[in-house]
Amino acid sequence: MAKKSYSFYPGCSSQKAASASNYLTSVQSMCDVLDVELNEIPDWNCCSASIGYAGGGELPRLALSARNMALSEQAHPGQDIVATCAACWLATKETQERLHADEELMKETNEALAAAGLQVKADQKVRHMVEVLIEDFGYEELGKPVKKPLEGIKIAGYVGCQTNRPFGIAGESFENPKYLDKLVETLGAEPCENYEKKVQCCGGALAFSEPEKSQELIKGIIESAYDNGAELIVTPCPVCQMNVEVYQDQINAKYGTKFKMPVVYYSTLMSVAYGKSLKEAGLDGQVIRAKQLEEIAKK
Amino acid sequence: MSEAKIGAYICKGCGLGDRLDTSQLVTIAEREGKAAIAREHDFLCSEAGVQMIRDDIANEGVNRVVIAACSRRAKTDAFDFDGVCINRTNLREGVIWVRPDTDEDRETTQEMAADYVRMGCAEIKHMNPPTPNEKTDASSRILVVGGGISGMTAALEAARAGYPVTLVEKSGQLGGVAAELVKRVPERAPYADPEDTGVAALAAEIEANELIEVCLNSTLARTSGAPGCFSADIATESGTTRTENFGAIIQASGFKPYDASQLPELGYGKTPDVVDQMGLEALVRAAGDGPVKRPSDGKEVERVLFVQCAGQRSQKEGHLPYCSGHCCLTSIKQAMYFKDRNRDIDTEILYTDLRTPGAPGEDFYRSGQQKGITFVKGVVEDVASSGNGAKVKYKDIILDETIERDVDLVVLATGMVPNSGVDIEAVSAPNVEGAEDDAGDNGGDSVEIPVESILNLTYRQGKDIPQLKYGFTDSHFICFPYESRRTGIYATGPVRRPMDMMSAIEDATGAALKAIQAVENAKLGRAAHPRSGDLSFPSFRKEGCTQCKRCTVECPFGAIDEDEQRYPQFNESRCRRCGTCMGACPVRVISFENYSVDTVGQQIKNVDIPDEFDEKPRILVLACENDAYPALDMAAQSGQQYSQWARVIPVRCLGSVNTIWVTDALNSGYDGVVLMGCQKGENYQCHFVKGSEMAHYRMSKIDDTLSQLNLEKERVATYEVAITDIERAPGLINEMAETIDKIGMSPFKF
Amino acid sequence: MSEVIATNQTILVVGGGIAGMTAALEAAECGKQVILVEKNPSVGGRVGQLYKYFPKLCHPKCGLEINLRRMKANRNLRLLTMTEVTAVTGEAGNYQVSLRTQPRYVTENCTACGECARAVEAEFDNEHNFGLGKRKGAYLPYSLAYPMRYVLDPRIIGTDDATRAKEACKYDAIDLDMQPQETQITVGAIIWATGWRPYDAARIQPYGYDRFANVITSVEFERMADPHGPTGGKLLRPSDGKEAKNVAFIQCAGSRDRNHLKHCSRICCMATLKQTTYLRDKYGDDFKASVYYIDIRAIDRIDDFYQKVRADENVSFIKSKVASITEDRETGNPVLNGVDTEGYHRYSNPHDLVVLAIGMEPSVPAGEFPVDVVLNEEGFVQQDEANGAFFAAGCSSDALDVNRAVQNATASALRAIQVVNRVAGTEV
Amino acid sequence: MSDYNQQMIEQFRGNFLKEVESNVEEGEWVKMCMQCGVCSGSCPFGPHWAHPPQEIFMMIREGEREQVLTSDSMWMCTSCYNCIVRCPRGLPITHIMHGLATYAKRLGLAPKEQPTAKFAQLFWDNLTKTGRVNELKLGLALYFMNGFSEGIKTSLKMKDIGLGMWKTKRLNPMEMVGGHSCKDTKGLQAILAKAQEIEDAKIGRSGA
Repeated sequence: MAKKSYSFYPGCSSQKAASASNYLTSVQSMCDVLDVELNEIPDWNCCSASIGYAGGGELPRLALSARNMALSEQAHPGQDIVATCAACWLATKETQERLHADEELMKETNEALAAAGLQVKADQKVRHMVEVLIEDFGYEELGKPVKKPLEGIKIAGYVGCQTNRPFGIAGESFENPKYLDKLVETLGAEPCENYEKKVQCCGGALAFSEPEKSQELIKGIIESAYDNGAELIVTPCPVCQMNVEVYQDQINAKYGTKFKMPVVYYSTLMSVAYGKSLKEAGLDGQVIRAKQLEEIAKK
Repeated sequence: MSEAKIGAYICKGCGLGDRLDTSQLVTIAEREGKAAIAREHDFLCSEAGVQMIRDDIANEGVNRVVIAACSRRAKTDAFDFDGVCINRTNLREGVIWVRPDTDEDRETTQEMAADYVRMGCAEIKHMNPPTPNEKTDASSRILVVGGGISGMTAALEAARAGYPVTLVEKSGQLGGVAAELVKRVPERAPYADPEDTGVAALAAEIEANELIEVCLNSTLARTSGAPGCFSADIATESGTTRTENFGAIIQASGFKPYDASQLPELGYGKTPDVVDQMGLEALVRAAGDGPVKRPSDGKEVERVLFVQCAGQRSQKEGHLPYCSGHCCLTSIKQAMYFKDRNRDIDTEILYTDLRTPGAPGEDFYRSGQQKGITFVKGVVEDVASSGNGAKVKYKDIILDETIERDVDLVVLATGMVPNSGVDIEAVSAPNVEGAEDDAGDNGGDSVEIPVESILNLTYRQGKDIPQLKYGFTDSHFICFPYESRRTGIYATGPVRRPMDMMSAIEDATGAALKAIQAVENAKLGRAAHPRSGDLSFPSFRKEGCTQCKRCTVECPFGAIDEDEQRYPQFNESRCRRCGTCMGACPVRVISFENYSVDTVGQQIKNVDIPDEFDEKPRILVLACENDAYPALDMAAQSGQQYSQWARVIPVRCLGSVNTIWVTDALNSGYDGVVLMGCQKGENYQCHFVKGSEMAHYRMSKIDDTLSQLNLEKERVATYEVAITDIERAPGLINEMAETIDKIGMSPFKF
Repeated sequence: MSEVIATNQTILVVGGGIAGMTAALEAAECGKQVILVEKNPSVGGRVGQLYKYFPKLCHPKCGLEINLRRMKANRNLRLLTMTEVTAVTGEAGNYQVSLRTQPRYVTENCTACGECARAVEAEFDNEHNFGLGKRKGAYLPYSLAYPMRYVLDPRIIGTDDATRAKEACKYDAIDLDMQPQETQITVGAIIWATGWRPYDAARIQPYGYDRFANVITSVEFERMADPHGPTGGKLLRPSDGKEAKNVAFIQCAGSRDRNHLKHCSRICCMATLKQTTYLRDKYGDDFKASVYYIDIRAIDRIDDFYQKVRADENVSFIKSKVASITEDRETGNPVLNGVDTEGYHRYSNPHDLVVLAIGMEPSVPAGEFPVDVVLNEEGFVQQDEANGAFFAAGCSSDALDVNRAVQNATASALRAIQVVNRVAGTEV
Repeated sequence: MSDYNQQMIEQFRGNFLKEVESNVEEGEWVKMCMQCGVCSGSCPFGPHWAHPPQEIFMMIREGEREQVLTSDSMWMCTSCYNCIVRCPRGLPITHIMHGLATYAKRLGLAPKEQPTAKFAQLFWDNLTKTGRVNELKLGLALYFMNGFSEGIKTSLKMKDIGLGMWKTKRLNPMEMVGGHSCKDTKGLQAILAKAQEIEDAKIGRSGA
């Protein structure tokens, strides 16, 4: 297969030594194998996620994503913009949609961008890495490079919110998307098909400001994973990964549960299955270590 | 009619040959049934079998055909011969399919079949092929009463099909209520904005159509006759009257807006700034293209509140118990009058259930929201004059709060009251028509009904069309919505049921078709629904008649009048051929060529009644051919069984059952009689509306006869049976068999 | 199939449901020549699948029987079953129509004795019961099927079952070599009465019709209530056959929703009210019905039926579009989650069974018409000059209840008659 | 700020619906709600909403300005988009909630001490400073947002997490000094300033 090139928007959490740096590591390893070239958008900025709203109003928020698109258009014309973070993807795609739906808004946005000598057409396709994998490769292709099938591991596919709604992955339903399960199968592991909480919200950004309320949700997400016999949770979203992984001790303390459920990225699974090392797969980034995967990676 | 020559044909197909001794049946047909020709055939409905019968008709002069095979409901296309009487003796669904195929049952099964062959031959002996009484001189002109949207549409649509029309309108102009509207709810996609009412265009088209004659300021002083030959006196205000003949009548007398002054609790009358929907139309018309002014002081309206279901959907005294269907859409339209003038005018619609059905309705609702109309689920608690418009207090059901609003104008969405003339059954309910009373209790009388007649029919049973409920002239309103109880007279528009303009236009177009159909039927002497195409009609022997008038009272369709000597006068094209008159007649002088006291009576007589000690009872089952008989058929199809003692005779309607059949049966040794008719009463399913009810009434009186014969009254049972009673119907027969087991055989066996 | 005689004074009616039958009969009883084509083996359409009608709670088969009798008696009316319209050309007063008739494999010889069905082994989902329960590969579609003739399922052709059926038939009524037939006819006007189909419930994802056994549709519930339906009239929940006594009805399932059908399907509210009476009939006082609704649309005179049901204290009404359904793994009970908007109350209510009052969509989707017609956004046929002598009847024109469908069909019959009368130059 | 509030009250003469339509992100959608309540039932934080979305829409129509804008309900939105995908009328409910929250904050009516409101502001300030979010600073700022002693408690409570993150190189103390940033922060800030200016002008907040 020929090399595929994309205009890449890593997002804040993927930066070095940030909460999802291990995500980026595993994505890069995965992309090496799949011969995907990720061209980082030069000088990209934060998308303001879905929490910046109360600080910046509507237009400033849109302007942030617009700037990223503008830079991408300059640097990587004709390439699709690919984000690995759900929030980044959503914010950018939403901005694109709004700008095209509303000429006025497009005008005002460009007026704002002009302040830094930029202008935006917002005509590059904005995609999530998962879309790229499913649409540009497909499960069969993704299965080919598997060197170490993840045999015997039962994995709950936790899709979460923003990779799923409002856009989601083409052909998948909002209530019961199946692509993570299919991916897990492709890699030789066993999916938990009846995992009820696969699209349950984890509290998102409110995990910071409303920890109790959010952790109540997170508890449900992990509990149901255990109920379905899962040994691992896999997710496509850095916010989900962080929220579901790092608060388990606090939840155990509060609810007397004994959670110790590793939460990894699809890219981690793939890197391991593709025979990458523990480090390359970002497994060293697990706060709760994914022992089975480490075993396989070490083999 | 030439000498009757019976051909009896016994089929051996579908297992009949294996289960029955068909050669014995042939003999019975010949010896007892007096069949000139009797043949058996392996496969009677096959080309060959049918050809055999055709040949006998052509070459042997057979004119009475007994087909002893499957049910009359099967193979109708095969057994379809012209100019002869046909009897379908039901040996398959009626005998072998309802009896077990065992040796001990063989004998009784054969007896069953034998009896049915006897019955078939007996019936056909007394049948004559009906001779169509064609009215070549029948009038094709259609009389439309009422010049509103419904009436105008009906007139125009009938004319477009080539039929001449006379349109009689009470007022001085066409258009009715619609003419008072500024605009109408949209009829065409995208259903976003009010549309022109189209009244002017419609009126112009009517003026221009040379097939349509319009009589304004006119009413019907007198209407007599029957489909094809109605005669109406059209009286003008100026006092002149002229008489004209019509083939059919369409009553489009419309509705009156409910009298809002009965709603003081909603502020009507307290301040002129509370109006009903028609009141608002007037205000908006007065405003022209300018701003709408409030009545009290002419101030421009800036805040208007619409109250849905005003005096509707309520059991309160004087309120309408029903929903008028159009009001939600109308209020949205009226709110748009304001929004389209000035988006800043506050328009609020207070509703409990917003009813905007279908694609047009929901699109229009969305368009209303789009234009900024506010919708609130709420109920008015109080409306008072504030000296500056009206102060409305209402409960917001969503927020569960009471809210006060000062508005310039309150519009009450009041309902429609049908303009259906005299409620003839309320005026003079024949003692037999018990069911109508409950209809009354269900709000029939809570609706004020205008006393002046619309049609002024000279019918024995009254001046106007019978009503169903709340004053609406509806009838079999689900399957056969146009079938009024006055043949050739069709009600359409809001007089039939509450409806908006869009349905009224559909409804009127359909009514025009029915009128045209009535004309065509009359020309050929054909019955209308449900016995469409039936050419038989009742006649009576004047000599025997005692002028008891039961037939004229009981005919569900008011088909029978009285002549000057008080004898019944049958109006053939009004008749639906149900035979209720025949059932009513105590002296049995009424009959049809192919359905009479004899055709059934002789079947009853010709059943073989074994004597008491044979322990072989006989049960006569008189089953309505519309529901009960098909139910028994389908029971057979689905493998149900019933007593070998039963002998089932289909009747046109239980109303046609003459008590003589029951008493004769009991006298001649039958052990039990079961009558099966359709549901009666308010939700009647009887296709002749009152037939089943009449029968039940008559049978309630049979006990005296039984005690005279000193027989147990359990020997006669009358039931309402639905077509779906596939287990129940056979069950009822078996119950009778058990009853007879208990109380013993009839003593009347000879 | 014998040659069909039709002229430009003939009226073609497409669809043998209540609307098509009515249009065909009313026209034929006016003396017009009518051809009625139905794609299924028998006429009756959706009403043939209903247990009772609202608000009279009478039986659709009752009216159907009368219409069948009218049909049998009328020689102006020619019925072609298993037939579809493949193409239409020409204009008002002169249409050329191509028909395709699928093989029934059973001839007029059939006496409906049922021997073939007894002989055949293969079973298939019973479409008359919306797939609840099975039927044989040789079958009579339903008790009132007309023509009263059996059908061979094409899937058994070429199998031993087919030969078994043929051998079982004493009347040589089975012809395994039947082929599809193409017929060309000329007609003056076309009445389009192709009706509606239930919206695909699986697409309403939050309700998990595809995931939870005890979430069914209103049309399925209707079949269950029918004594001659798949459960013999018992209201049993699919997961475990337990009697469903605590039943939730969800209104606007697919209707009034831009994610599904934009329009209001009109009948669903009344259908649900009717179906609550089934529960009372079956269980007396020992049942609970909960109706989750946005607006109850019991339109016009029949609103009194709503008032009657509302007065039943075993039936409760919750103004709420249910947000989601989850399943209680232990009991298999569907749990409805949402908010009662009247005063804001949250609920998570378990029920034995959930009935989705499923919306109606036109059977023939836009783009699949054999000729250009003006449709509205929702895909219903508009009454429009541009349609020439192509008239919609019944639910191809809008979401209608039976009496409105009949009313509309009768009107369409007249519109068609106007055209053929013009053609004939009839002067009365 | 509050004179801005006064100004708006006068401008819209108590017609809150109209105010929302012109001043709140996607506010023109509010009138399209048909009160089915599917949004309220779909929200993961549902039980924590004093007034769920559909009720807020009704309150707006009834002109309950004060109750709506001072409510902390909108601040419960986790941006999960459940309501949006289920709304039968296609209302962008998530954005309307964000819009209402933002608007309330600008009017100075948002509840004081609303944690999400504060966090959102911190997040914004944090990202606009350098163009990228600095999680550590953000985190600490968050913990200390309710005053020093509170902050110590929270940080202690959170320290294990911090530790875990640091061990796994997903958090770097060095971030306190320098850390990630866009190069062209000037340009970015200019863009944001301009955007803010345009928006303020639109919703009558010029100079505010």
